[in-house]
Amino acid sequence: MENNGRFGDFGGFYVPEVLIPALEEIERAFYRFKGDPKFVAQLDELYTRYAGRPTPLYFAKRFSEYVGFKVYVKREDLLHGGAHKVNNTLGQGLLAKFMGKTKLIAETGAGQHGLATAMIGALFGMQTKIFMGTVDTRRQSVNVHKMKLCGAEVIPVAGGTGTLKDAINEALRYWTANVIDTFYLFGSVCGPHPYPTVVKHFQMPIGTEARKQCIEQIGKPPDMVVACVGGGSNAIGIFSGFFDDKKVRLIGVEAGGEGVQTGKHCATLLEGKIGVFHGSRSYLLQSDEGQIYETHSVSAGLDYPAVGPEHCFLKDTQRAEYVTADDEDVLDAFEIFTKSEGILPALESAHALAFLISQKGKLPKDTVAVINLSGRGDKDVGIVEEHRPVQ
Amino acid sequence: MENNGRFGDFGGFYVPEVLIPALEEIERAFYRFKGDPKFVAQLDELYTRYAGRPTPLYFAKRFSEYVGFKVYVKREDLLHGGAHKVNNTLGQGLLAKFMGKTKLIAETGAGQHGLATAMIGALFGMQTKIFMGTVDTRRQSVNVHKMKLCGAEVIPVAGGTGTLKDAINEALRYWTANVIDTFYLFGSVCGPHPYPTVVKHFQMPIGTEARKQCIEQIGKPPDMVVACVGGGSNAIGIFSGFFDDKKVRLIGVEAGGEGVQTGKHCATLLEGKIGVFHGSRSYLLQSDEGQIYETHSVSAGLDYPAVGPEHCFLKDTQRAEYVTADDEDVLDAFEIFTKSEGILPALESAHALAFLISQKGKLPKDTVAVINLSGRGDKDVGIVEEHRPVQ
Amino acid sequence: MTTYKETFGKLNRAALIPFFVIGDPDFETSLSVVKSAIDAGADVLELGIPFSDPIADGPTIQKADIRALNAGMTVRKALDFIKRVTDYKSIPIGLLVYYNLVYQYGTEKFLKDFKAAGGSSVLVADLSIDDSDEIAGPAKEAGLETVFMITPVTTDERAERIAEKTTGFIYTVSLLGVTGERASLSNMVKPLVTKLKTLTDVPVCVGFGVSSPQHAKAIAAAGADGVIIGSRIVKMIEDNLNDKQKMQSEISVFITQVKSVLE
Amino acid sequence: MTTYKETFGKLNRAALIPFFVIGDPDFETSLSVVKSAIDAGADVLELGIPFSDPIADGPTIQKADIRALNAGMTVRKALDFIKRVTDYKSIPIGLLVYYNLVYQYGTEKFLKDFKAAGGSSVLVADLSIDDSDEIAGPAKEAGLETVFMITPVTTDERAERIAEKTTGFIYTVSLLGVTGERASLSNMVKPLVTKLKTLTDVPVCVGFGVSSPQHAKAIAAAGADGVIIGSRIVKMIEDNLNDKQKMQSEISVFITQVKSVLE
Ligand SMILES: Cc1ncc(COP(=O)(O)O)c(C=O)c1O
Ligand SMILES: Cc1ncc(COP(=O)(O)O)c(C=O)c1O
Repeated sequence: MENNGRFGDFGGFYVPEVLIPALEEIERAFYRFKGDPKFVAQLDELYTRYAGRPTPLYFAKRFSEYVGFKVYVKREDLLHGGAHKVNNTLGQGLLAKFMGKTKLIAETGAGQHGLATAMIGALFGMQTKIFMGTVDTRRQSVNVHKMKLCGAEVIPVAGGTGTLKDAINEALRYWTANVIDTFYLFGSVCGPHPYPTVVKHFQMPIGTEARKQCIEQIGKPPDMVVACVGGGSNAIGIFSGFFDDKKVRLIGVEAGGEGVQTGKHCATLLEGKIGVFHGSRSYLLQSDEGQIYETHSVSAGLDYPAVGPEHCFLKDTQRAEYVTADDEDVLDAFEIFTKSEGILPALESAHALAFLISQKGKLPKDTVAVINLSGRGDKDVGIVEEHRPVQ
Repeated sequence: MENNGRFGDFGGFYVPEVLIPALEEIERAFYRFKGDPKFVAQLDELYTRYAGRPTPLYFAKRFSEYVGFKVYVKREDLLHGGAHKVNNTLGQGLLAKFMGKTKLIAETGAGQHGLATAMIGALFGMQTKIFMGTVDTRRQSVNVHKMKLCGAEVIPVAGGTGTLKDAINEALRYWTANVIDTFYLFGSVCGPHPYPTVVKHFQMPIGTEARKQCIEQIGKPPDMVVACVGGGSNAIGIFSGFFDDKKVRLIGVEAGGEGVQTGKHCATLLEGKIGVFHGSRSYLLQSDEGQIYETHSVSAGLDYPAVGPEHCFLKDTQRAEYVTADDEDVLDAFEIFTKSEGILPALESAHALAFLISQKGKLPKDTVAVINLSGRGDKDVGIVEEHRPVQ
Repeated sequence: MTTYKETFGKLNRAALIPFFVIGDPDFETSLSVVKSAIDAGADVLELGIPFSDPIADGPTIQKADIRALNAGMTVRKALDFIKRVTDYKSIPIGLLVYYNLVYQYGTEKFLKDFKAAGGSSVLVADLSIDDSDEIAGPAKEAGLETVFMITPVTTDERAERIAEKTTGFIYTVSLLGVTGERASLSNMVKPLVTKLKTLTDVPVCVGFGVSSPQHAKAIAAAGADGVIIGSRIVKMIEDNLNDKQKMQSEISVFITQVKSVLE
Repeated sequence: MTTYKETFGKLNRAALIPFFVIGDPDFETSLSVVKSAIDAGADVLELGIPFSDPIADGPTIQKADIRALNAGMTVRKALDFIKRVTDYKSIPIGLLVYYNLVYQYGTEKFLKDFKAAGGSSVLVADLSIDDSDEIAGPAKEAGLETVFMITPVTTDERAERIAEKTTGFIYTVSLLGVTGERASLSNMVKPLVTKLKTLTDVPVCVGFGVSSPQHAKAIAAAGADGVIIGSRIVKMIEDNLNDKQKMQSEISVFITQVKSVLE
């Protein structure tokens, strides 16, 4: 590898030898093409015309009144597919195309990344396989159907807990056997190098745009930037725009699930221990011996026992703060935000909103918070209904 | 009224006397505010930051290859709420606010206009009631739930056929009793004057943007502009941008349902007779005596026995052409487009795509068609699955 | 055939005007109900042709429309029905109809045929004064009177125009809303009627929500020339679909009661 | 305890190296199976500590991992298991382990304890040569040999570096993919082994997909110093969970058969 893929001591590429050449090839292509004018122009056009970038920065007036300070919303929910995921799948998909790959694979939990991959698989005319745990294929059958409509093959993974981490395990296994013509389109800023760097790169427009919009609309950077953290890609995407604004607080919100004290959560950064998993050194939810835990969150997209290495680094260096929001507070936030703004947030993004609500009355009223609305909540209406039936 | 609301001999305001003052009030407010700098600025900001305008014009490369000519897609599917409906609900909602109204009502069929109204009802903090046939509340329960999450009250209408026209009947009845503080936010370019004019005005950005984008991206207007026609608002929206380009063919696609010969369709312009219904003179699907027919289409949003008066005028003056697409061809188009582009079209919009597919191989390959993708197909995945189960 | 002028002129009290949907619940039952209403003392009849989408009507009349349509009522049969009624007794018949039915039949022809059947006036529910030209000329041509509505939200300027176009009677809607029974009467009746009396010479009748002899009495006391009772009576049909004897007698008794408070 | 050098040095044929997941399906059964494999002629043992997410393994070994974990296997108990095996017979034991288990235990301590239990070499499935520093130094310190993998996609330059870091044997993966039985043997075996022989003096063993005595024979014929058989044997455990007698005898018979073709 040209680069060791480290963020401080985190990251790296802890993979079986057989995957090394594939990762090297991606790294090489990434460094070669990311500044290539043709690549940049094509990606830019796809971002604009296919995905709908730039996304607006929207001042949420009624929600601001509710929390007692100013909340600006970065509208990644308006992107094609309904979440920030497409930034990454377009980027990696185009990279795969420039590399001459003809086949894509990806893992998915809730189905968001799988769908975003299936969509660009159709767009680029590439054969696409999506690995998805059998528990998830059952509870997210609509996304399965959408992926199939896009022409992707959905491969149910029965092993292990039948959820996201098992889907990744199986995708890695498949890749091992098919490295030559297959590109593994990874879904977040986790996994082995170069993924945390590649995915970050393709999510950076969120932050670049948001900062520019702050200057245009508010005349200055905000006081804080808030994002939910699953693998951490939407958070890195928006944080990265403000790294140099030292005074801007960067706040990542993890899934507190049923409460961190219950053990049923995904507060990896806050409750995890450092370890090595899925190719990367990071905080992990694991047993004392290092067996990986099953996690829990009302939002499927945060349900992952590891976290991006750069977040671990930002945490340890205190450049970013990490907090949790519990399921019940997240459901409240979903309802409150929807009723105030007519915008259904993804339950993932509702974690970031829940943090803002927790600050109600605690911050000066001229505080400016930017929150990354990483996705729309259409996909979550059924889950919300289960927990909070409406008459 | 200041204006007779006529498009040739079509249109007008055929309503019970009691509604006249309310319509006059809306007409007056509309003419007063539509050019008001404060109104324009606020609406513009909402279009940009809340709804996500301008929407891109996207060159659908793989679909173009499939049909054999160039297809550009106006991406109204990327708008907040997933369809062009929000252009209109934002416009009328803001108008209601400028008029000092505190309550909104709206009819809905599939739930798209109801949801778009519920969303802006939340945004503006207005009490909102949505009238919806009981057949539709059952088959579109997810949209009912979303509207409720936005804080709207959904009023099931059991009378008549329990579908859109009955919802309109009931909304009109309710309005009759509550004209003083209530604004009726109508969903398409139908109904009594001034709605066809008001709704058109708020949908015109589609056409204005599309024309500008054509000039920027292609260097000239397209050869044809294609849109589906239910009530006709998305079609008028995009057509209006090209009225002055006399050489641009404007093609509206109606729902052929199970085939016009079966009687189960909503090909109002093609198969209807002129009559008066819901406040407007237009083509109508009706019995010889003038009783209004139940209609049929696989896409709920086109399922309406009347059509906007301006379309009737465009048809009779031959400025626009109208054709039909049958359910089966529409389902094919849905599948083909999704597989080629990774974009799920609303079944309504898939009618426009079906027309393009019907032209496969019949048009010179440098033909440029712009199609209005009025909405995204997420809402239709269940219906498609019913008709075309995927393994 | 009696004209409104004669009818209202002869009465030294408010006229009693029951409303029926033609053919509800079926042609023959409807006809006997109407006949017995005449026998019980109706001064004028307001009859509606059933329409698939009656937007000016509340649930009771809507259901009556559906019953009649399901039983096979058509516009042609409705004209026939009117003929049968006027054959039975010479009584003024005001028609309530939705415009599309008239339009499809052909406005001139429709009005001519209606006149021939013995009708007196026509009120098109979804035609405001602004479009009165579509009906007023042909009606006059056919020898029919015109009826238009005035509501509590009608401006004075419009009220004047409406009064001007009206040759039959003014249909005064005493409340905001569609047809249907109401527990109490709108307090708009008195001021509205008083105002209208200064604007026009034609009879001023009040309808919508009149549900009891007490309502009728109050309306008469407010100076109205006629009381139109719709949903309350139509409801008696709905409630007695299985017992036509009872349906007819309940309606007769109710009309007799109302009549007695008006006399 | 015997070292690889001694073991491979003594043999004039390819070594037979069966693989087991420690504690599959439970501690005691696993131990007797391993012992009978030794008795049947295993030259070297490859033992794996079960992990919740074994990404380098196919479904058969994955299931074995889950069986062992469900039966209560832990890292500590696994070291104990190794001690029990080496107490039974002095045989070289290569360990296959996922890095996180080592890391959580503490790499130095883990390697020391493994050595103390009688282990010979360590192969960390998800640690490539690029991160070999995390294991190679401590392993040497502990007196253990290192094993690294080489695959058909490993470049020559990397193969050289891998050979350099390897003190125990080179684990040659003859195909692209994870562990698991295969019907036919990869035709990469021969060229790979030939190339490796030019690069290194340490024994070259071949694994992944070896499923029959015929495979083993072909590998030996290709010049390999050892044949590693995993899934095929683990499957015999899976297939005979209800009959431990049969499980043990099937495995013994298979090992004996393979051994006979190698001799
Ligand atoms: C809307 C949304 N937000 C956030 C996430 C979490 O991923 P990340 O932390 O990589 O942004 C997901 C994952 O599915 C998602 O769908
Ligand atoms: C996506 C979409 N397109 C089109 C329509 C039809 O309406 P119109 O003809 O007014 O554009 C609807 C109505 O619900 C819709 O949801």
